[in-house]
Amino acid sequence: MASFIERIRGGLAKENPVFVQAIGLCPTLAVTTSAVNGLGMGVAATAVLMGSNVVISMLRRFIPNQIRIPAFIVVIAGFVTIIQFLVSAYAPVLDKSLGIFIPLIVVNCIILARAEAFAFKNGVIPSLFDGIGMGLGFTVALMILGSIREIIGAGTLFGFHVLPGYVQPALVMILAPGGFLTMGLIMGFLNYRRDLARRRRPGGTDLIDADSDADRLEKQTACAGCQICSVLRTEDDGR
Amino acid sequence: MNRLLVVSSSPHARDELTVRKIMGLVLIALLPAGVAGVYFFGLHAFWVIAVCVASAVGAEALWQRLNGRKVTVSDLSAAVTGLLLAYNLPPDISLFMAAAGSAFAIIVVKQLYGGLGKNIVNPALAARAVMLTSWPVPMTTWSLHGVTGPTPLALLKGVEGTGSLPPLIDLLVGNVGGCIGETSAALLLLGGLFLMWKRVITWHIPVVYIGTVAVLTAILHRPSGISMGPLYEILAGGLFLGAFFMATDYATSPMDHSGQMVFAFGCGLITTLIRFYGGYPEGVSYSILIMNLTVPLIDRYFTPRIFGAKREVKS
Amino acid sequence: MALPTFRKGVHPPHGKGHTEECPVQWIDPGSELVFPMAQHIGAPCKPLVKKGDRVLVGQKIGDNDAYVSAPIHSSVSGIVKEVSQRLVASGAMDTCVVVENDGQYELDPSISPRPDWEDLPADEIRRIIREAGIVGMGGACFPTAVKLTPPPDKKVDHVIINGAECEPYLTCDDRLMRERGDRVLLGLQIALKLFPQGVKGVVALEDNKPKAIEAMRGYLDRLAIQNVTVQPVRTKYPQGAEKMLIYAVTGREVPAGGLPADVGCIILNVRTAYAIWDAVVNRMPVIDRIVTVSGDAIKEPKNLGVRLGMSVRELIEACGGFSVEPLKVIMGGPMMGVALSDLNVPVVKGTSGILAFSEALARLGEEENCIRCGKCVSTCPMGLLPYQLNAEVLRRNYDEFERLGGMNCIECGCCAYACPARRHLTQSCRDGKRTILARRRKGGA
Amino acid sequence: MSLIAIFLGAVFVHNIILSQFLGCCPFLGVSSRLETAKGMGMAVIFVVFMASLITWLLYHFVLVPMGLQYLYTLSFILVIASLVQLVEMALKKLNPALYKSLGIFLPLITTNCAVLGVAVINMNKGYGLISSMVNAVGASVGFLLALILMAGLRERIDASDTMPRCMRGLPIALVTASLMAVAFMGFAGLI
Amino acid sequence: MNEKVRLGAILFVITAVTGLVLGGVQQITAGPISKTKEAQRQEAFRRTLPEADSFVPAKAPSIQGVVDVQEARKGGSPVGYAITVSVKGYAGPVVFVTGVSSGGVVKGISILSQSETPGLGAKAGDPSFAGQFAGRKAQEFKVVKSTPSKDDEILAISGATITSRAVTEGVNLAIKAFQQMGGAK
Amino acid sequence: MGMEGTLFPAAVLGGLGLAFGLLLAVAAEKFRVQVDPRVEMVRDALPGANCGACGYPGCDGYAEAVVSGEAKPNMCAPGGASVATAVAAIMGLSAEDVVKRVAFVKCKGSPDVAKTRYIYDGVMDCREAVVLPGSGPKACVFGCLGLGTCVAVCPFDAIHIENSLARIDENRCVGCGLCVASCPKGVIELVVQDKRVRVACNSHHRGLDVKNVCQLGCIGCGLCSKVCPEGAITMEDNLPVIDQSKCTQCGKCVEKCPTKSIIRLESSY
Ligand SMILES: Cc1cc2nc3c(=O)[nH]c(=O)nc-3n(C[C@H](O)[C@H](O)[C@H](O)COP(=O)(O)O)c2cc1C
Ligand SMILES: Cc1cc2nc3c(=O)[nH]c(=O)nc-3n(C[C@H](O)[C@H](O)[C@H](O)COP(=O)(O)O)c2cc1C
Ligand SMILES: Cc1cc2nc3c(=O)[nH]c(=O)nc-3n(C[C@H](O)[C@H](O)[C@H](O)COP(=O)(O)O)c2cc1C
Ligand SMILES: Cc1cc2nc3c(=O)[nH]c(=O)nc-3n(C[C@H](O)[C@H](O)[C@H](O)CO)c2cc1C
Ligand code: SF4
Ligand code: SF4
Ligand code: SF4
Ligand code: SF4
Ligand code: FES
Repeated sequence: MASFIERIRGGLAKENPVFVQAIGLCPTLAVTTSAVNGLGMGVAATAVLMGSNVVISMLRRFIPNQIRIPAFIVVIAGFVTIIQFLVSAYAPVLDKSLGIFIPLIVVNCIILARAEAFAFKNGVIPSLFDGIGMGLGFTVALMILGSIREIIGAGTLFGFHVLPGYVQPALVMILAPGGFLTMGLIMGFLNYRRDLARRRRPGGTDLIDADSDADRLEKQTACAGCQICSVLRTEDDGR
Repeated sequence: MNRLLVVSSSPHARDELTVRKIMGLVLIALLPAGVAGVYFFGLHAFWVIAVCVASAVGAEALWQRLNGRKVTVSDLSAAVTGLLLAYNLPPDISLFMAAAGSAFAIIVVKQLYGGLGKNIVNPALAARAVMLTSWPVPMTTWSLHGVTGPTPLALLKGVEGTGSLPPLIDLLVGNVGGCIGETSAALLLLGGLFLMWKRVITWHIPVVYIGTVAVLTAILHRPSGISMGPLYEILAGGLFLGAFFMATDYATSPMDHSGQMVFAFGCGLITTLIRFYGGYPEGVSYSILIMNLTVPLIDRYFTPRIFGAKREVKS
Repeated sequence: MALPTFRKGVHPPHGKGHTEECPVQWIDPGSELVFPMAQHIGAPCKPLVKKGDRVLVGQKIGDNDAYVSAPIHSSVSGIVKEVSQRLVASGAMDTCVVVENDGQYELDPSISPRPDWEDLPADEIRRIIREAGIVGMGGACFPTAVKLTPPPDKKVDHVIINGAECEPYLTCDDRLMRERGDRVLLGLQIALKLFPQGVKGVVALEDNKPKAIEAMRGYLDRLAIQNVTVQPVRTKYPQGAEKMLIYAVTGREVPAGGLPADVGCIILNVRTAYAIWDAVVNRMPVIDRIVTVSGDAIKEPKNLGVRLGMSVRELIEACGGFSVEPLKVIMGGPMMGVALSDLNVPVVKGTSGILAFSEALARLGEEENCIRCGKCVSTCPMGLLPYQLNAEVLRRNYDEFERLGGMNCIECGCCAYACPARRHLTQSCRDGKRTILARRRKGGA
Repeated sequence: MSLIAIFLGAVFVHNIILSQFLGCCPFLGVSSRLETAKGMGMAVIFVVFMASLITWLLYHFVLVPMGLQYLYTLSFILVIASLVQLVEMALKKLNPALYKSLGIFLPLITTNCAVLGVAVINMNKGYGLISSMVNAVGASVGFLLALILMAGLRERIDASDTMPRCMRGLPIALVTASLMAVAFMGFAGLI
Repeated sequence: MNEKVRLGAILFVITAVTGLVLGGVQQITAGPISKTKEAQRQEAFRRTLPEADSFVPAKAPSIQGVVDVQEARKGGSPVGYAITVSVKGYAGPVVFVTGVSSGGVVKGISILSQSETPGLGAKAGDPSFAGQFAGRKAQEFKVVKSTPSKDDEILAISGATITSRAVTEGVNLAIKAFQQMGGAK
Repeated sequence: MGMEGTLFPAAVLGGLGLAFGLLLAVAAEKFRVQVDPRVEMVRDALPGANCGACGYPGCDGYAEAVVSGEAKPNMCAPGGASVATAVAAIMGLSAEDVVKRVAFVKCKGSPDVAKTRYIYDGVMDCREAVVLPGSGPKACVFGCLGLGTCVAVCPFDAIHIENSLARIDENRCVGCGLCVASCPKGVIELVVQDKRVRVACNSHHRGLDVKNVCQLGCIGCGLCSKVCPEGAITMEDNLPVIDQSKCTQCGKCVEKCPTKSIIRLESSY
């Protein structure tokens, strides 16, 4: 059990897909105009992630290496379509506000990345927890972004007024620039905390852990996380 | 002689202009237009100016202190940013918004990039655009002598039917609705000429910018609204403030004169397009902001010819 | 009427008022004279004398067989005290011959007027110039004999005398033209003889020296010289840089990386021309020169005629010493000169001035962020992007420095002068050029 | 709406990145150098065009006649992934020079929202074939524009030696994207 | 058999199974989805004409912008029309329903879809703006920016005059359609 | 509907899947380009710091070089022994022993013991300062200027300026040598970390000239070479050179040196 909790903790903090790995940025930025939207998107993505992780880990012996990527995509897209059905049947409001970004869950690197990096190599139960962990991490990040943007941009949180009436909310926060800005500032802040923690640590201990700017930049290049690209590139070299 | 001599690389002489002197001269050049603004729009305008400058300087000092950097507010660049932001705000804006905008300009647009000269877009204009997006109503409510009314450009555009166009002379002295520091074309021109005389700016950007707008407004026609001809178009709105003081901002304009002219042409083109066909009555801020984004590319392709070298395409 | 000039450049306050009306005053050296064996571009000389030898005025004490080199001559008579490492203006220790002055100033027997000088063949003139140790006295110290031997495929049609003296404070060339302009012109005549018929001589000087212009025109008339003109040019720094001056005078651009001879020009400093005259007519090698001693920390600024090898301290003392404690002492002009860390360094062939500045003038100010004002770009006479060269060098991106044309920098200092953020632009260009040259040398070897 | 309006609207007014948030990952990941940005932008134009064309045909000639519109997500992504991979393999073999400059970006594009996004937008808006193609080219040219501007800016930003350490890299790139988006709001209402 | 066919077959199985599943889910959810959609539509109609109990499609006059007309009935007899129009707003089309009673009174408007700026144009559906139409005589409405003084004046949403104008324009279209279909009885 | 509603999509999708699966399989066959998969594996084993310590353009470059046999598996300094072993395993080689080497600054001439010739006014960067007369303000032309050019290049934050001298934090230094290449004075050297007895002066000047400018400078007296029982020290150009393969760390030279130019580094250094 401990390792399952570990997986969930990892998704929430150390390997947080949004703030640490910085992947799946489009939905992250586009739908977080309010906390509810963030939550909705997060839940939708989590559902897909759990489903695809489970199915892929079940099928991992059946799917040959060479066609695993198309197979993953089909499975994921299947789940996405199901979610689309469910949302439009039972949550029409969410359907409206998430709009095009529900089908786009398909290309969310997080999901493909987990399929490739985890589900394809692990059993069903760990994969499920991995999905939950990563999904939770994604959801929490989206909710944080959504909350910040909603509070400053609309003066509300989950629709309730939280700012005193005389403070005019800054609309820009729930528009496109606000998305980029909030994300950038949060990442900057997290880096600042890391740097601070590192400076407090007396002397570097481990070599690689003396993690340099170069190292960090390497990690934070938006697409470095999922490795799908390199997987696809070497597809035909297998065997 | 017993103390050690100072040794440095040549040259051992420096021009008298320092960053601080330059910024001081800009402040001086801006002063008359501000006085006119306060005269026409009332005391609140003065408070807006004061709050913006104080907030900009305070934000810069605070940020630098918190980050353990050298506090460089004495170079006056933060004051210039604050002042220019104030000049771009409606006279009745709330002081809280003014202060927030000013702090945004300094911290997000300037200091996050490393401070003076490192910012990629004009801090005052970026802050104004963000404020316009955030608080569209207060940012587009104009008053003159305590009476709310449309700006000349809004009238030209025909988005607000009422009111008659003010005469040219009012555009020159500044007795029209608009942002605090943008209305008095004559005093802005004076300030601009002063800066040219003092070698702070060169003619390239203002002349090409204003010239482009003049030519385009002469050729093109407003699809709706009133066409008053180029002279009226260049005097109305914030073109003079933008052309002399904001498009010329060192940090966000190209380095070489050739690039500056391309930049200014782009500003003029976009300004006219926005004014005539776009969603806003005024296009100066956005056109400068948009062209700011192209500065690194312009700097790359428009460089002086190296003495004795044949002109070749650098890449 | 607009005088010819070049593009860009700066207008530093010229400060020439201190000394421009001071006639050259010749002073005698003290007991010890130091002759560095490297006073020119090219191979350093090897000492020809050893400790204890007696030397005479004008006697060759150092030479080298290399093509690009120039011999060194003693400027006094006396005993060689030692041949050792001494501090020189560049701040390094260098091989020097130290001569104990006996105060006799006994001339070397080889030195006597040459009556037949007008009939010398060109090659003989070149040999004389080399033997006299003549190097460019405008500061670059390039051996003049080499310069006057352009490759045969270059058709020289202009010999330009550089009297621009665009450096602030310096007036030594101004004084030389006013007082001895005739000899400068005769030196030019000799140089012109080295080239085919029809080559034009031009004396170019900035219009802030009206008296020198007048004087030179007067000498022209008096000597009835036809093929030489006096060409005033606009006062602007660095008007005296050879590429800029050639452009102003002929409208031609020396190609990047090329030499003046590529556009048919040879350019000589006034004092170089004078030295040619002296060597050819009087068999006198380079042993003395005029040095402007000026600056706000000098009690009585003067133009001094001095024997080479004297120490900077002696020159300053001859001007009454310091009026206030100097913060900086410069050998050369304020724009291109070398700041000294010690006053006990010898005057050499390229020393045009000694300037001492007090706190008020010498503080450069603290370096700040580049504010991208573009002043460096709009003043660099070479059309470079100094702000970017500076940034690339500071990031150790020397390849980019080279790609941006940094090697064309003439180190004139216009950019750093104009920079309101007080960035040390010229210094980093120097670093860039030096590093790339070192790299090329390594690559070539 | 005229085709020109669709095109200009897609490039400036509804810029795919700066106002629609599609394709953010490559926008931030491949914009640190101008040269790579150009290559990426070109590759995106090509792929978006091809993908829009094929998905349009698929939708209107297969899915609609069979009443299977709801399968669009699955079939679009399948088509796009295969297409990209096919193109990449072919390019690698047939034109290695072009592959070197464009090909390395192709796989990155598969998981790029912009490609699928444009196809879905074309479908949602009910564009005809020509309009879809114009919109596709406009959107991807808009992508190229934003990417090139961003790359230019980032080269300059990366050279800043006084920037707070914690902002280096992605954080400042996001702030820059934000300021770009603010500036692009000036185009609002033009079309 | 060779490798290729095997791979193809496996992919075939995966996709086919997915298709099967999706088909199944679609079957199950198709009902609820269309019900939800219809319910939303009906809800919108009802909001604009609260007294009606059913809506039946009617033939719409061909006016640019009018997309759908429903006849509202109460107990079988017509009580008005719910007219759906689509107009160009600030950031895209605004689609909404206007309810006009047979007596020629605007009963209300309800937004179906819009992509206006949140906090600005998106307020068009709020009672503060939309509510202004309810209960007024069907006539040509005009947008003003200061407190309306005449019956045909509608106060613009502050900061969103364009949206206000567009919606008002749409109401005017609906009224035009209403009049072409016979007008007030 | 019923049956049809579920079979139809299955057939269509299955058809699509089959079509593309076959297409890709055929294409993969047809367009195959052979790439050594080991490059990818080596690349994965590397730390990915892209520091360039190996002398190749980033980790990718090094991976390719290793696979092509051009580079040895033990050249990645940040990765240390573990990475070297991993890379060697992929390549089917045995990793040679990786001795940890670290940078060392051969100068102790802080301002209180070494003379300054003038006040420097310019870019605070050693490489820039050496273009000035006398190669910088320090009277000893061989000594560390302390303006921190090396600090800026070290990707591992292992150098700091203390008391106007560069000082290496051996815990962080991975021996990449970037600082060595960056120092215009050539005062940094890579040494084997375990060898604690080191020469801490870089001046090749004669004893008298050294004495004039620095109290702690090596005067080239040669006592160390005489006292060394192993004969590990030779004098070259006025400086002792320790042959570390002979040196037993006995420290006799350290005791004898009159100017404390040979030191034994405490492990806490
Ligand atoms: C290898 C070399 C060869 C040169 N050859 C010539 C030459 O043939 N003719 C000439 O006029 N100058 C020659 N120069 C000198 C330069 O053009 C230039 O005059 C010298 O560097 C001093 O220029 P400055 O005083 O403008 O700095 C040569 C320089 C070098 C380094
Ligand atoms: C920036 C700069 C300024 C110069 N200014 C002068 C000057 O004012 N007078 C002068 O004689 N030489 C000046 N020179 C040197 C000339 O370029 C050139 O070397 C000299 O005139 C050639 O004559 P010479 O070899 O006889 O010295 C300057 C060089 C540079 C790079
Ligand atoms: C971010 C932003 C969003 C806007 N959204 C709308 C909108 O949805 N509807 C609209 O009519 N105007 C919109 N505008 C335009 C202006 O708010 C406004 O129309 C214009 O300045 C004149 O408004 P007024 O006539 O109410 O003063 C928007 C402006 C900005 C900056
Ligand atoms: C001619 C001139 C124009 C300036 N214009 C602006 C401006 O438009 N906006 C601004 O924030 N700062 C302006 N400044 C101040 C300063 O350059 C600004 O704070 C920098 O952009 C910050 O890096 C100006 C300065 C000068 C010298
Ligand atoms: S870059 Fe070089 S040539 Fe240009 S102004 Fe500076 S010092 Fe002069
Ligand atoms: S002159 Fe100085 S501040 Fe201006 S652009 Fe050049 S380096 Fe920057
Ligand atoms: S070791 Fe070298 S680079 Fe480092 S501070 Fe000393 S002199 Fe400068
Ligand atoms: S101190 Fe030198 S050798 Fe050690 S890690 Fe830093 S740069 Fe590399
Ligand atoms: S999530 Fe949109 S491109 Fe990555």
